[in-house]
Amino acid sequence: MLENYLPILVFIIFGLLFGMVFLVAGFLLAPSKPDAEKLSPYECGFEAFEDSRMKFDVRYYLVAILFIIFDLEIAFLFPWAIVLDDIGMFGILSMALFIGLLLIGFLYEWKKGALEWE
Amino acid sequence: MFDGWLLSLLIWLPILGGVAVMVLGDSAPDRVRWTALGVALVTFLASLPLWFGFDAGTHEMQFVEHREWVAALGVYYHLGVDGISMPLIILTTFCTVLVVIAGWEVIQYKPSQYLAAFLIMEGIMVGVFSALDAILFYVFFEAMLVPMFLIIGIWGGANRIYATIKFFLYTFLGSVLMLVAVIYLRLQAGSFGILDMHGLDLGLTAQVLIFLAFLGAFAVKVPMWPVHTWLPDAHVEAPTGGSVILAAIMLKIGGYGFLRFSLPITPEASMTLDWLIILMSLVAVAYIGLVAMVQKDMKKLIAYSSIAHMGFVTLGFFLIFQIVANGGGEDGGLLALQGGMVQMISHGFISAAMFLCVGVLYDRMHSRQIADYGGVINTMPWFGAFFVLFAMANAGLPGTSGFVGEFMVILAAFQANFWYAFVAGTTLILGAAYSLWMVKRVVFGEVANDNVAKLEDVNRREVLVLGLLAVMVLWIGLWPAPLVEVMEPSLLNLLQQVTGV
Amino acid sequence: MAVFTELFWITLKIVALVVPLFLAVAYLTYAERRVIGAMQDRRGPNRVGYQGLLQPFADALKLIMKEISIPSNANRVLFVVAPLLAIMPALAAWAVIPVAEGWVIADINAGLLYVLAMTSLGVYGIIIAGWASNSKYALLGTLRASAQVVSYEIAMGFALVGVLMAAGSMNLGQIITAQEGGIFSWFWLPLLPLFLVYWISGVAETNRAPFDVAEGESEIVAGFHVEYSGTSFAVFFLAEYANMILISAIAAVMFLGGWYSPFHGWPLLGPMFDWVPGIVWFLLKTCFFIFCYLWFRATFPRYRYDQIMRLGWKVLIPVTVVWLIVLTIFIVTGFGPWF
Amino acid sequence: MTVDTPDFVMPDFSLALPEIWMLLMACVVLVVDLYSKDDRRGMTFMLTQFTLVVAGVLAITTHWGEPAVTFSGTYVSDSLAGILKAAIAGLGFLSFAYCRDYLEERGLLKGEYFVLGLFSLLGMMILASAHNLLTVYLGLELLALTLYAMVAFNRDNLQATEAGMKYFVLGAIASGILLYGMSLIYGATGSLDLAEIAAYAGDQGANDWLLILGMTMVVVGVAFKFGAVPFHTWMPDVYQGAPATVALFASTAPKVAAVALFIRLLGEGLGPVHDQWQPMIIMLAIASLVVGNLAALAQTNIKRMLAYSTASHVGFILLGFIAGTAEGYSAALFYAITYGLMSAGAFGLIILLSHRGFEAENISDFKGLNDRSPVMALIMLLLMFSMTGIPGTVGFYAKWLVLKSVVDVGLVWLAVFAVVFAVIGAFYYLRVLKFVYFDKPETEEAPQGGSMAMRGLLVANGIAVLLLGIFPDSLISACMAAFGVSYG
Amino acid sequence: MIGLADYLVLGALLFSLGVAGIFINRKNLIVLLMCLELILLAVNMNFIAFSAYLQDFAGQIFVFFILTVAAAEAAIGLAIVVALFRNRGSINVGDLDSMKG
Repeated sequence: MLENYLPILVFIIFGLLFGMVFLVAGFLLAPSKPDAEKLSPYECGFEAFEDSRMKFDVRYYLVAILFIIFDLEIAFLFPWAIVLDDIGMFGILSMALFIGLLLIGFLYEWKKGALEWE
Repeated sequence: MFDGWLLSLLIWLPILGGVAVMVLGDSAPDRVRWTALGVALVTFLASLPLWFGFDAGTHEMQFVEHREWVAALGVYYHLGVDGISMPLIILTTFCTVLVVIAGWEVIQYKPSQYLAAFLIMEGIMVGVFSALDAILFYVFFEAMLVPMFLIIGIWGGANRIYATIKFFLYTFLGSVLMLVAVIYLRLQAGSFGILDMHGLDLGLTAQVLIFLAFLGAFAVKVPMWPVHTWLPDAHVEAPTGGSVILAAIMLKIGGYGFLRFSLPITPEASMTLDWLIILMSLVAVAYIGLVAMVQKDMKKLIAYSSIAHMGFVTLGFFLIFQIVANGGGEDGGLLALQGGMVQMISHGFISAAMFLCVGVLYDRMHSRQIADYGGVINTMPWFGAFFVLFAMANAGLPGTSGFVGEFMVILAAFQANFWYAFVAGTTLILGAAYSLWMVKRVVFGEVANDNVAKLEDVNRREVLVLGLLAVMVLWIGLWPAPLVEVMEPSLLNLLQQVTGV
Repeated sequence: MAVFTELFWITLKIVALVVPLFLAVAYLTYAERRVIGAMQDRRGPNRVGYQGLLQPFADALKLIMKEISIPSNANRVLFVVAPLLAIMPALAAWAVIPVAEGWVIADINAGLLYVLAMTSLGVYGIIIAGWASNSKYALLGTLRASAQVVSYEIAMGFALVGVLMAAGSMNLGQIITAQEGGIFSWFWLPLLPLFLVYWISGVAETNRAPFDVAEGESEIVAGFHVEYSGTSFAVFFLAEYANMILISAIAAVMFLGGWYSPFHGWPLLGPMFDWVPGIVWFLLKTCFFIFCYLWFRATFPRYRYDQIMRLGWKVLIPVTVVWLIVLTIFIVTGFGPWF
Repeated sequence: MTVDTPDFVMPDFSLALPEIWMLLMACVVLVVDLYSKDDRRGMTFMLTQFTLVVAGVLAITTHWGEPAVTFSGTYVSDSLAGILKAAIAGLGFLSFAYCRDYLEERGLLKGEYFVLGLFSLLGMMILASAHNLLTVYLGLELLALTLYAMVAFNRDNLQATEAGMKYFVLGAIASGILLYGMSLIYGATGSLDLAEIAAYAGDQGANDWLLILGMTMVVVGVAFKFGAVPFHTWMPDVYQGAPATVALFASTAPKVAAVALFIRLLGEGLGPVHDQWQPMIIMLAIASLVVGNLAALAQTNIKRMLAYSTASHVGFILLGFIAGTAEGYSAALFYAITYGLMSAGAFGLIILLSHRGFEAENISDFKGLNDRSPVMALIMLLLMFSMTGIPGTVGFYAKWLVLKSVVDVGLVWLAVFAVVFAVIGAFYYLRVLKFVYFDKPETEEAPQGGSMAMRGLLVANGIAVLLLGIFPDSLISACMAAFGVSYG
Repeated sequence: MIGLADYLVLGALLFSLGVAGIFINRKNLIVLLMCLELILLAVNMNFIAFSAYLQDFAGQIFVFFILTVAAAEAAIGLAIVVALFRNRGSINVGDLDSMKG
């Protein structure tokens, strides 16, 4: 059972290796003549005005948080969906409750404008 | 006929009366005062049946009341009095009336709360004396702190906050240890009934520990040397009424506790440790007497004299073992116990009277320093007469109540050990010295200053209060027999229980 | 020894999968330009080799020879690691995709979960790239991209749950066999709303037009990889196109019956196409989706960012949830031929 | 791994009626609030209170009686759960009742406050009925997570958010430790079911080091949740920083929930290894008594003082657990409930004295309260004396019951130690009263009124403390009956 | 082969790492949150290892719930961090000092 996962491991390593080979090739083959102007961050030709790690809109956080929550709800749906045939009415009712709660939360977000971007 | 409700009435009438007074508020002070006086008087009158309806032929509890209270824990609302507690209850109701009158015009700041505190206090103290369930006793015993804390703290003198917190913490610390002991005793006795705890078969170690726990509670209350230091502070700072209640009744609760708890519950430990109590009592009598001599503040002086006098009480209570051991038998032991009891009652009257006298002066001059006075007799002849009388009683002049108790205890002490009697006897000299010296400096001599010259003599209200007390002092001094007889069966029973004679 | 043998075979399989994949990626870039060119009535690249067929190689060569600049303020380690994190999942996810019956490198039960995990990992590459570059445009692009990707990930996840409910397995092979039959047996029909949601999400997930605000060159130049050049840029580029192919392939597996012929099991047409190998069908279906990618890019104007987010949260997610409920009812009542 | 076909039996939902009701109503409140206008928040408030009243009634009617287990053994319905939940609902009701004016003045009166509170209370209820490590954990986290949010509810306030952060971090560590302990217990016993864990513990007892290690970590986690010293550090900051109403909330019902946590986890699950955790609890109790009381002495901020005083009260509650007897548990339960009542009153007074732009923070803000409002002063007096443990107030019985349970198992020295520190503790309560009664007000300001409802509530609270102090029988009986103890 | 003990050691290491991280880290609240997650992951590791060892599903179910709660926890933690940042302008652990006593 676990052996089935070996190819995956190999594939992941392969993926990383491939990327590395490509990068290394770039470093080796390409010319490298850095200078200060070239290495300065891109700023439409201006000098950079301020530190680029600026504050950004809190809504990005919000999306991240919402994502965490929703993604985990989906994680609950996965096993449930697979054994749907075995768990009968109880299982379906449980999930109905679960989704119901989720929807209430969703409704809340919606009404509170957490999903607005303008 | 009074069984089953009279004691409850005596407890709850003043408490509810106090609440009522508090609710009345300060908008109409006179209405408040009259209400309070009414409540106090009714309570006092209601307490008289205790005296007249009392069966002096038995040591059994009378006026018993026994109800379920905290059934889940086996705590009962169990009240009753015997010859030991009954006089103390009367003393309480009597003194409360005096206190209410004494504070009549003096207290202008929030009189409703002041009077309410005293009335509630009265109910609680009656509860302490009549409780026959250890937890009920403890509840009243501790609850007493609350009104007193406020009385000293709100209406006290300049240093009142220090005094009241000290007072509270001392007594609180003493009593919580008792609570642990009570809980332990419950395990042994199977009930919280005080009478059920009497004569339990406990090991000596357990007895000693319990004894010490009780000692913590009662010694602080009495107060015994060396845990007495809160008392002068509290007295000095307390308003007159507070001092009166403190000296006249609260101190007695300590003595009462020894009789109700320490001696009967832990007789062997009491016997083993009687030297300790006797020692502490004698130190109180002699050393504190000396301390009293050098006081410049009248209240402090009286406070120290109270400690010395209370030393007699504890001395009398704990002499019994040695008297019995020396073959003094029933009579000797009884004498000691009776002496202590009479001393308690008498001290109740005398100290109340002394504090009231100081209060009378303080209300006029706002000073308690002996040095500020002199020649008061010239401007306040009636007051001077009262003051001298009470000072005499304080010194133990024959014919006053002060003499009876002290004499009985000294007499009993001879049967135990000559030296005890000798040391105790010094009080006759010391007491006379500090009491009379103070009187001399305050009352007699030339008019010391202009303030004294402007003094007005006691008014009718004050005469009433002091006069009543004078009557009591003289009555007990001249004819103590009724009081002694009332106590006898209970004390005898106690003596037999404790020493087995 | 047995282990090495096994490893050898696995590697062989991987190479056998990856080499065509890279070719596909290479020619996808070519196809993109040609197709869009055709749609816009122009020719597209046609100089290098016959009809420009060698163009992809020329591009690759050029990229390799370009200098890799690492901005002075950048976090060097993360800057270099980011492209690796982008390409790795885009490749590794292929481990569980059955290109034809039994043709799968790792036949695991949690296949779908694995695919989801890998596609989720891709966003790390974006985030780290944007952060490590220490450049405003990169950071902005990163934020937009990651917020967009995670938003659509939810809708996509819900859509896939629907597939799971219908198939009753997370093994991709079994999901396909659950769709055995002709074009009307496939899940796209009963799960039509989910299918559409999945596909839209898939486009958004790969930051492709019309959801390509993350690199919207008119606003933020090139988004998260603005500071990348040379091969480091090429790796991102590769990852993006590999992801497109991956999403298309998954769509084929989930909704279009994988290797099954559209006429499978039909009385007359079915046997006629029996000779066609499964992989052909699979590739055809995948190509269809890839073509859609290009088609969209040529057709739709770019969405505004708020429109994108609104679409994801306020349209797609509710639609999927509603359809999941409907689906439950279908399953409970045994509706139609599918359940 | 063998795959048992799980047995999907329909559980007996009727046993979980209080939780179902709470969940339903929390959602209803959320939605109703969502669609109501700003000036209609009163409706949310009333709905919340209605929910709690019904929940309290449901708790008693549903749970009182023979124990029953449902939801595959994860949920238990017994008398203990009944009284715990009733207390939780009651204290929740009280905390919400106090909060309305305060929140409204500060523009914090939002539906979320009530929803979070309801969910928090729901978590506590789940905890009270937990019969499985999983249920314990879920209840605990539902309670804790919502509470973090409530502490930081005033999100424009630096102190509130900072308090929320501290609470969050320390609480999360505590959960982590608790959870780690649970994992070890699971590994040792092979089960998450508390009854099975108890059976195993009774069988193997102290021999299984894995179990004991797990137990130790569980104790640490529980101590954190209680706020027992040395895991109390979050409390002063939370009490000070959080809005007063939240501090009120956090100091009432969650303490009862912590008792539930302790009894379910250590009492029922690990009861058989009682002799192993007893010494730890003794140490925690002693530390709490010492540090709580001594640190409270030094405070000038009344909220911080109450926080340290809470730590000392927690010490007393822990004393009740030390005995490990049903009586001890009932004593701890009684203590926690009555403490909630007292604490609610104390914070209620703080809330009453505060007004917009002014928080009654320092103890000296209470100067001359007796001159300003004798009734409120009297209530303060009752509350402080109740916390001290003076008879006539309910605090006395709380302390007494706890001490009794300790003495009953022969730990007289511990009882003596505890009372000595109770006396030290009396000092700072007296200090408050000193300001209230003995000092003159600093300003001639008119008494800070508060609405009639607020004042009435405080009076009721004070009277409750007094009445329960005089007639404690019913509550004590209820607490004891929850454990099936009767006196005699 | 990898045995139960190895998983437990790994779990313990992760756990210690998380706890140590919390106490050593004085700079960044986000790092603190990550340490908290690490603790929970350590617990998960334990549960999974035991679950496999005991051939009992309950542990894995528990892990599922832990994951969920961890997400909720992270959400609330982040929300508080954001609120704190808006008030304080810093997410430095050392700056959490507005209350003393």
